[in-house]
Amino acid sequence: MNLWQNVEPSQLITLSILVPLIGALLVILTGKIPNLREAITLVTATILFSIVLAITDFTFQGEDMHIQVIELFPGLDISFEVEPLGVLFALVASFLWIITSIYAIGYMRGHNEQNQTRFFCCFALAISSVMAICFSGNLLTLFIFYEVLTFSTYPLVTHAGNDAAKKGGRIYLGILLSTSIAFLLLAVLGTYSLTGTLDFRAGGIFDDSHNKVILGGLLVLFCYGIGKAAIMPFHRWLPAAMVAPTPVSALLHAVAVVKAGVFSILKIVIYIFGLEELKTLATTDIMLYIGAATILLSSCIAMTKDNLKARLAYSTVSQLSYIVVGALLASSVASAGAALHIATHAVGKITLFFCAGAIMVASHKKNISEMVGLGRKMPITMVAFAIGAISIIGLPPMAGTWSKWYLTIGALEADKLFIVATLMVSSLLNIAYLLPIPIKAFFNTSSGEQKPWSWADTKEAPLPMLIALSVTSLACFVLFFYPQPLIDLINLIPGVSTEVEMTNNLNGDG
Amino acid sequence: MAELINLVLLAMLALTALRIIFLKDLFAVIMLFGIFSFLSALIFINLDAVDVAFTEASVGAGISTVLMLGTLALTGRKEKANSHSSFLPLVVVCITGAALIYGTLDMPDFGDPDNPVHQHVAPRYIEESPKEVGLPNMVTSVLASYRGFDTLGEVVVVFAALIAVLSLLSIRKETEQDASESGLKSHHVLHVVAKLVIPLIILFALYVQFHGDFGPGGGFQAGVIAAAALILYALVFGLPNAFAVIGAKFLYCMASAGVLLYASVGLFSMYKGGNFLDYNKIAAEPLAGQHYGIIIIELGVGITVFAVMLSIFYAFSSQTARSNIK
Amino acid sequence: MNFILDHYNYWITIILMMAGFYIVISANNLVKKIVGLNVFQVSVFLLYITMGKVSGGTAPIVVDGATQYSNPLPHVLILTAIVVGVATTAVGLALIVRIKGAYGTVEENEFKDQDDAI
Amino acid sequence: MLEQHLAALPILIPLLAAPITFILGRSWFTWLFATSTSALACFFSWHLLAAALSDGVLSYALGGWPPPWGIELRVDTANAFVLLAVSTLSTLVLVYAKDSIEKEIEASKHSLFYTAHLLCLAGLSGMLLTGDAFNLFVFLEVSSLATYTLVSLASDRRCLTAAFRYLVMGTIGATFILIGVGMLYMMTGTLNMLDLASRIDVYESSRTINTGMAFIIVGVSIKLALFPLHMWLPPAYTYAPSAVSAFLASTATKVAVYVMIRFIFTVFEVEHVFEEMRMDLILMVLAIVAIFKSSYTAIVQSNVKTVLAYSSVAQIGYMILGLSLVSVTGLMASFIHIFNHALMKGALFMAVGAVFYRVGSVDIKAFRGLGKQMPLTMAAFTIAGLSIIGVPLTVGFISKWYLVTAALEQNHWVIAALVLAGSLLAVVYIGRVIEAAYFQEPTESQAHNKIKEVPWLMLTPMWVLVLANIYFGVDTSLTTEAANAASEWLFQNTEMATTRQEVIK
Repeated sequence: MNLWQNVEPSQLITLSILVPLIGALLVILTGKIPNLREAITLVTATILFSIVLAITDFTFQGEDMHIQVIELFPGLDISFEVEPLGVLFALVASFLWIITSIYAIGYMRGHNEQNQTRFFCCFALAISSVMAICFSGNLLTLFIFYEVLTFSTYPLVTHAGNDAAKKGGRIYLGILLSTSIAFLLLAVLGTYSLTGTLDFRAGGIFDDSHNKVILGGLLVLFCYGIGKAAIMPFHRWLPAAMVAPTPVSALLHAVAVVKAGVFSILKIVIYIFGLEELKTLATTDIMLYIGAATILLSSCIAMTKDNLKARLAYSTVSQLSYIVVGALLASSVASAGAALHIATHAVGKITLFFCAGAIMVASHKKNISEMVGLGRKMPITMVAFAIGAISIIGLPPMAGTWSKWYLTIGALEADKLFIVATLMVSSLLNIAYLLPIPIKAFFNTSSGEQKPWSWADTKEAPLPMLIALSVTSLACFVLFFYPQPLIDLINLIPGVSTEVEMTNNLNGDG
Repeated sequence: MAELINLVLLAMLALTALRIIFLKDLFAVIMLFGIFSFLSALIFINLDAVDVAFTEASVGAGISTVLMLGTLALTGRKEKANSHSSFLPLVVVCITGAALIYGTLDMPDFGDPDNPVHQHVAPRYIEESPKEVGLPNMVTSVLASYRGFDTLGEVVVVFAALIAVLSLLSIRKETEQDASESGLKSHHVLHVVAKLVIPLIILFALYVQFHGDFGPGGGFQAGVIAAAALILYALVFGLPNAFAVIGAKFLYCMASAGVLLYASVGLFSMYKGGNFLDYNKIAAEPLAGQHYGIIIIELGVGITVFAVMLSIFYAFSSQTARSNIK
Repeated sequence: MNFILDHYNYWITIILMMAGFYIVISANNLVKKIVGLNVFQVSVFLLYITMGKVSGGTAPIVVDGATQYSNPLPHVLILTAIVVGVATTAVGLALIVRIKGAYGTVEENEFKDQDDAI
Repeated sequence: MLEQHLAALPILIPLLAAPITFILGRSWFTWLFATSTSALACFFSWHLLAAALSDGVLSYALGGWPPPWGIELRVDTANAFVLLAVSTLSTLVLVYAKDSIEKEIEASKHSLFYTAHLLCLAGLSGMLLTGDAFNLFVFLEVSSLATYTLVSLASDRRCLTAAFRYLVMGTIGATFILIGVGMLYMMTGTLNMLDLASRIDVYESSRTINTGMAFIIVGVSIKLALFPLHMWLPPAYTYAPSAVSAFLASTATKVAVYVMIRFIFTVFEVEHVFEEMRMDLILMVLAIVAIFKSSYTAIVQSNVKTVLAYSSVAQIGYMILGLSLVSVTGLMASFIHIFNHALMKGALFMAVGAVFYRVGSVDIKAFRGLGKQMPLTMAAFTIAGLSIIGVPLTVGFISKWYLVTAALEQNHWVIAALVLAGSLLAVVYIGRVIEAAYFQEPTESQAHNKIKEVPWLMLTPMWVLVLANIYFGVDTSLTTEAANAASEWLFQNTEMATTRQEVIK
């Protein structure tokens, strides 16, 4: 299965960043011939996924992969290093890129969107910077590509070019850029001036010799500086960015961009602060409660939204804070849960977004109130929506179960009952705002008259979109039954483990 | 006695300056400024700075005043009532003045030969320059040799002023009909006197130019005086006639040539293996080298200053002439 | 008393400087500003020449019998500064002539009003 | 033979070329001549920097008279580094100017433009290299007179009032410097900077020396447009021809910043200026106020050149902030920002000039829809704008990085946060222009007449600068090495620096 056996393992990192970049260039060159352009996107995505698989393989073999690109400041390089958490994120992102590309082809053509070349080009650029974030070897590299990601996705958000898109884009760029420059850069520089290094190290680079108050301040700066994690009150950009075409919302705002945010937080918590150090900080608890508040509040806001994408957006805000909370619980199980949630939430939420886009293309409906009875017209889409919703809620037999399970155990382990309660209440809220949509679509009819259902009534989305959303909803199942590879990967992360609990539970469930 | 003259002159100077502040008639202001300049030239003489006095009288009092009057002819001589408050400027001035007074408290006594100014660098100029450079006028030695690079910069400043004035005011040749308008054709006495005086002025300019090594004078003063001769000619016989004597294009070439002449001495000394402007190297004997070098660079200075001053005058007066025709 | 006599020259030059400086920053008429600038600079020249004076000295030109000479260096500096000053004055005046042509006035508040009106 | 005169060549070449350019008159050959002399000066300043990096200090006695009797040119890494930026920018601007001034300056005055430009270059080089306090004043005046000329060459009548205001302020500044130098001379009897430094020690607490120092700092502050003495700068940069704005914004104020650094660090004792006079506090406060007040003013302007002009005032604030931190890193940040800011502001003003060339206006309304019509120009503007903001992989990021590092070294967390908050304001004022270019429909009149991209002779220098923005944002070895050597050298002799360094470590 490993196509890249002959390549020097470290060079795979370079390849994983360069392949989408070359893909972007080729997309521009072949912009005149749409079929070729799309073929290139798909081929690039597949190659990238195979590269990431190879990297995963080497990671399991314990191969040490790192490269240094250039020395930006004396003693500080742009460098890349493979570690398990990044591999996990890279796997998710590169796999979903293939699916999203298939979906996007159907969507963009079905919608007759303008500037498709720019769209596919920026898409590839964004993936390239996500890969760079995944494998970043120090905080500087992470910061740089974090910014690159913001800029490369900006044209995607404002793709429609109308006033709403511009407004959304302004909020998007404004919040992400401001927080990253004002807080994140300060935190990075503060870390550098305290420790003299920015490398990610197992167990963190801070130790007891550093002033706890400053470290606490740094934690807050990091949490808010990574605006992509959408912790309240800096979450406004996410709903605003939903003006983008649905494939963008799907990949970038359910997977790449937002996950880059929480991934960064998780990585900083594990490799910069270290879980042990984190426990001693006063602000950890404060941020934890802010995260919990974000979970609950945004779930509540989600309920009030009638626009489907807006509701999903607030749902994402809420789910992202699960990961933040998981990271800040500072327990190894909770961190494992958080890491797993990156993957499980990704497949679940992308399914939901795919469905939203499919509904938009096929029946031009944006609002939930108009979707009553839609199950008859779009059965496949709506079934997929139900699967995705159940996964997000965290019910078996869907992938979301595992991550919520570990998060709850982590909260119990850390003796934070408040968080446990929050997680439970949040699940109920999830049910309240997600499940009614498929239920009403299937069991209510708009006109009220009962007609026997027939295939003739169906008016499904284009085939590529259906394929895509079927694959992701299938993935929700698969990850429930075979989470083992991902869990193995997570267990490779230093200081993070699902060991004891996992064996118990698997036995119990099996 | 010298101290007393000094005190009186300084007091007069202060009175003149204060009068300038409050006068609204700009013509009077400029005349007072001319007086101010001459008074300060007198003080310079009293303080042994004969070269400076000479320059101040010819450049400061002479050319500046002429240019100001030329401007005034175009802009009107009355200053309008000043509406904005003079409070802030007063505060700024008081603070600056207070700072300066504070600075004087530690200043060395006036005229004391033991002052640090007279100790470190100056003694060498006074004692060695007649031997090293070979000129009795130490000011010229320092100006042209020790600090020759400053003087090159100064010539370039003058040249830059020409560029600036030309970019703002263009010189145009008047046509024959306009020629009758300018000049003072009917004043025969003036014509006769001017014809007599102008050659003398030019002769004096040449004297100042080449006698600068021994007494007060040098390229700057000579250039200005020679320019003054032609300015007088232009005033009396009209601008077109002056153009006929020395055209604007020729003046531009002269201005550039002067700077280049100066610099070429430096380049020649570089060619001979010395540093830039090292006159010792240009001739076999260092002293002779110094002598040649200084004569040539003073000539460069004189040519440039003459050309620039005359061009600036042309530029201003051709504006005046044009506005008169309008 | 001695202190006052020793510093009298400095103080008068400072008063002159400030008079010139005041004219520059308070005058509304541009020609007067330039006059002020000149007064300011000439006063600074006086400061330099004052410090170059040696009591009982003569002008720094070698004469038989003279033993004390005044310091020639300030004279050289001021020679340069005077020429620089006249160059600046010429440029300033040329600008005034052009401003008069473009705005029809050389009063600062009047052309400011015209600029604001655009 | 040229090796021996390396220090003098960057001044002499443009100085000699200026009168020749003037005589050559109006032809394309004039342009070629001016550009190639500037390029030659650039070539030699490159050599000079290399020599300074390898040999340390170069001294050149003009006229063969040893200092302090003669005038000395004194080259170290610091001024060679700034000189390189100045001469490079001058060359690029001259390349750019050929087409640009066609639209903005009357044809009959083109040779005057080139002459004034070369004079300005000579003056700035002289200010940088000279080791003599009075010679500095002379070259300051050379460059100033040339600058007033350049500003007044534009066709808009407001350039005249701008130039006049600049002239009055500039002359006051120069006269202040003259007063200050006079006071120093009065107490020490010398004008050579190195000699001054050693003799000032003796009179350390003299009130005359302190006053002289204050006057020099105030005079230089006027020249470098330190808030609140910056009032001359925005109109001058706004109404000057675009090529001139590009040149002045990227060089003139930087040279003045260098002069300030030179006076504070080599002539006066750092210890004296900062520890006893508490100048660092004053400068720091002024710098921070400059950053915020000017950035805010930039946000509310509608003329894009005014926006950039106020942005320059704010960026000067960053440079002064760096030096007010009194550490090797802080000074290094200042030097790096001097160099980097030249790259970004040069590119920005060139891009705006290109817009003026095609559209005939630099109001923000004129930028509407230009993203499509002039893609290369607006892409250049965008990248250089991102650099001003301080986005990673551009030079702006490098500057900010060192500045904040320097602030954090001394635990000035608030200052570090303020510096970064200042960049947010830059996001707004640059963002407004970019948004107009890419997201707003062109006005009707613009939509009708087809707007094309500018000639390649304008695009090339613009893009050279843009690529330099990226190149030096990634490969920082040259800038860091030179800036580090420069600030180390400036701190070498001062005890305080060493003690401070020990505290930091």
